[in-house]
Amino acid sequence: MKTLALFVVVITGAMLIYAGHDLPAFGDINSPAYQAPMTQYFIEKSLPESGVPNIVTALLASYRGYDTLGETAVIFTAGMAVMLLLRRRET
Amino acid sequence: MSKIQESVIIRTVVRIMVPFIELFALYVIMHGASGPGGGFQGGVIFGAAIILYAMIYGIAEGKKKMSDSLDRILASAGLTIYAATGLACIVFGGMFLQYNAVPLLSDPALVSKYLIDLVEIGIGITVLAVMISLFFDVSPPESDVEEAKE
Amino acid sequence: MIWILDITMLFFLVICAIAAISIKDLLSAIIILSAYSLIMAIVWVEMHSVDVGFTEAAVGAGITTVLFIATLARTEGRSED
Amino acid sequence: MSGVIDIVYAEYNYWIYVTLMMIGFYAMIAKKNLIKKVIGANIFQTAIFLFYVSLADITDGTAPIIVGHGAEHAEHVEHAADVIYTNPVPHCLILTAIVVAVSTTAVALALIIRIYNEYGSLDEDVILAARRELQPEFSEHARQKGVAEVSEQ
Repeated sequence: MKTLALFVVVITGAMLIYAGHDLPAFGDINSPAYQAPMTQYFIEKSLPESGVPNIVTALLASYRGYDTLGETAVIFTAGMAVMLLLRRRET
Repeated sequence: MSKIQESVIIRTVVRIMVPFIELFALYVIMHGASGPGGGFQGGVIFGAAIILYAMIYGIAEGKKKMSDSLDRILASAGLTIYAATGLACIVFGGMFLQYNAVPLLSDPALVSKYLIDLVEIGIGITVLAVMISLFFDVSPPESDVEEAKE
Repeated sequence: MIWILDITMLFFLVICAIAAISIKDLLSAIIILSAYSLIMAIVWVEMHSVDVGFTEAAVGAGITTVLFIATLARTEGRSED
Repeated sequence: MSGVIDIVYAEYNYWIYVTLMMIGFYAMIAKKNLIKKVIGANIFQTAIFLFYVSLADITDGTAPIIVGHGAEHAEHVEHAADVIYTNPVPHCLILTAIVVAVSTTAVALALIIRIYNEYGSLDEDVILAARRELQPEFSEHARQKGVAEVSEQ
């Protein structure tokens, strides 16, 4: 079992490192993710549109508001799930 | 009661530290718009303060600070604040969570800023309540610990 | 990005990860996981990702460790592998 | 020689993330203890976060907080146009993912506590053996027999 696991892990890791050659270099300013129009739009327009200097907060609470609402619901659900699993009945 | 819980130094330091950690958590939540920070971090730090208190003074003392019913109310209240902020934008004629549609101030960006702060407070309340309830649920019940010692 | 600091911290990360999964005492493994989270937070702040580093320092090194140790108090502390 | 150093400089972060991810993956597959598996899952998640944050980093960039906002920082405003900000989008994704990660960890630990209360062990083999004894239809033989019956029909 351990040998098999090691084999699987090494093969997967080698494939991922091979695929890493196609990624943009670390710290490259010309990487496609940075030069994408949406990224440049967020950096330029988030302060005038949302009035918040921290771009990450503006993204989190304003542009991706639906996502954050769902995430808060995920935390709430996790709390409820642990409560259902572990809390003893108050009799 | 374990040895570390009987130490006078630890008990005193924890009692002095807890209000300051809570104050720092509120600062982190309110400062999230203009610097690093935000609802999640602030909520987790606030929760950690009460968890620290409950670890040293016992779960029963901790539950006096944050009872189960208060915990449940806070966890739902935070989510309700968030959703109500989104619905208020619909009431004023915008889309869900379209902050700048609310015509409260002259500058739409300023309205957006204050509503983002409100949303962060909602996230913070939910996160702190859920983190505290997670700790209270996962930690061993005090009666079991006493039995195991005897 | 200060790349000497970066490489040192990444090296510590790998050591911490290997130690965390190979040690037999579960309490030690959890404390090493907490150190791993804290080093990861340093790496992220040094990569200019202040919000993520802050969150990891609060969540990964704080709450997750407390939850793990509370679980350990209700179960057993030794592992066979 | 300088070509090799360039490649190492450009990619060492990806190598480290693959190494960490595979350490976590190995722990999830090969370790028998359930808490060790959760620790492996945590390492796996953090490695993926490291990958995203490395993609976002820009050399000579600064944290994505707008410089020169507000009147008290007026002396910085003239330089504000020259500042390069790192990519904020992956940071936002990872901020969401970290909090979801702690939620999944908490639920996994709650399930582990219930399993320990039921079977008295954290070892995967012991739990599976106890389960086979409790429910004979769960055993390998019965399952294969069921498959054979289905294939005959």
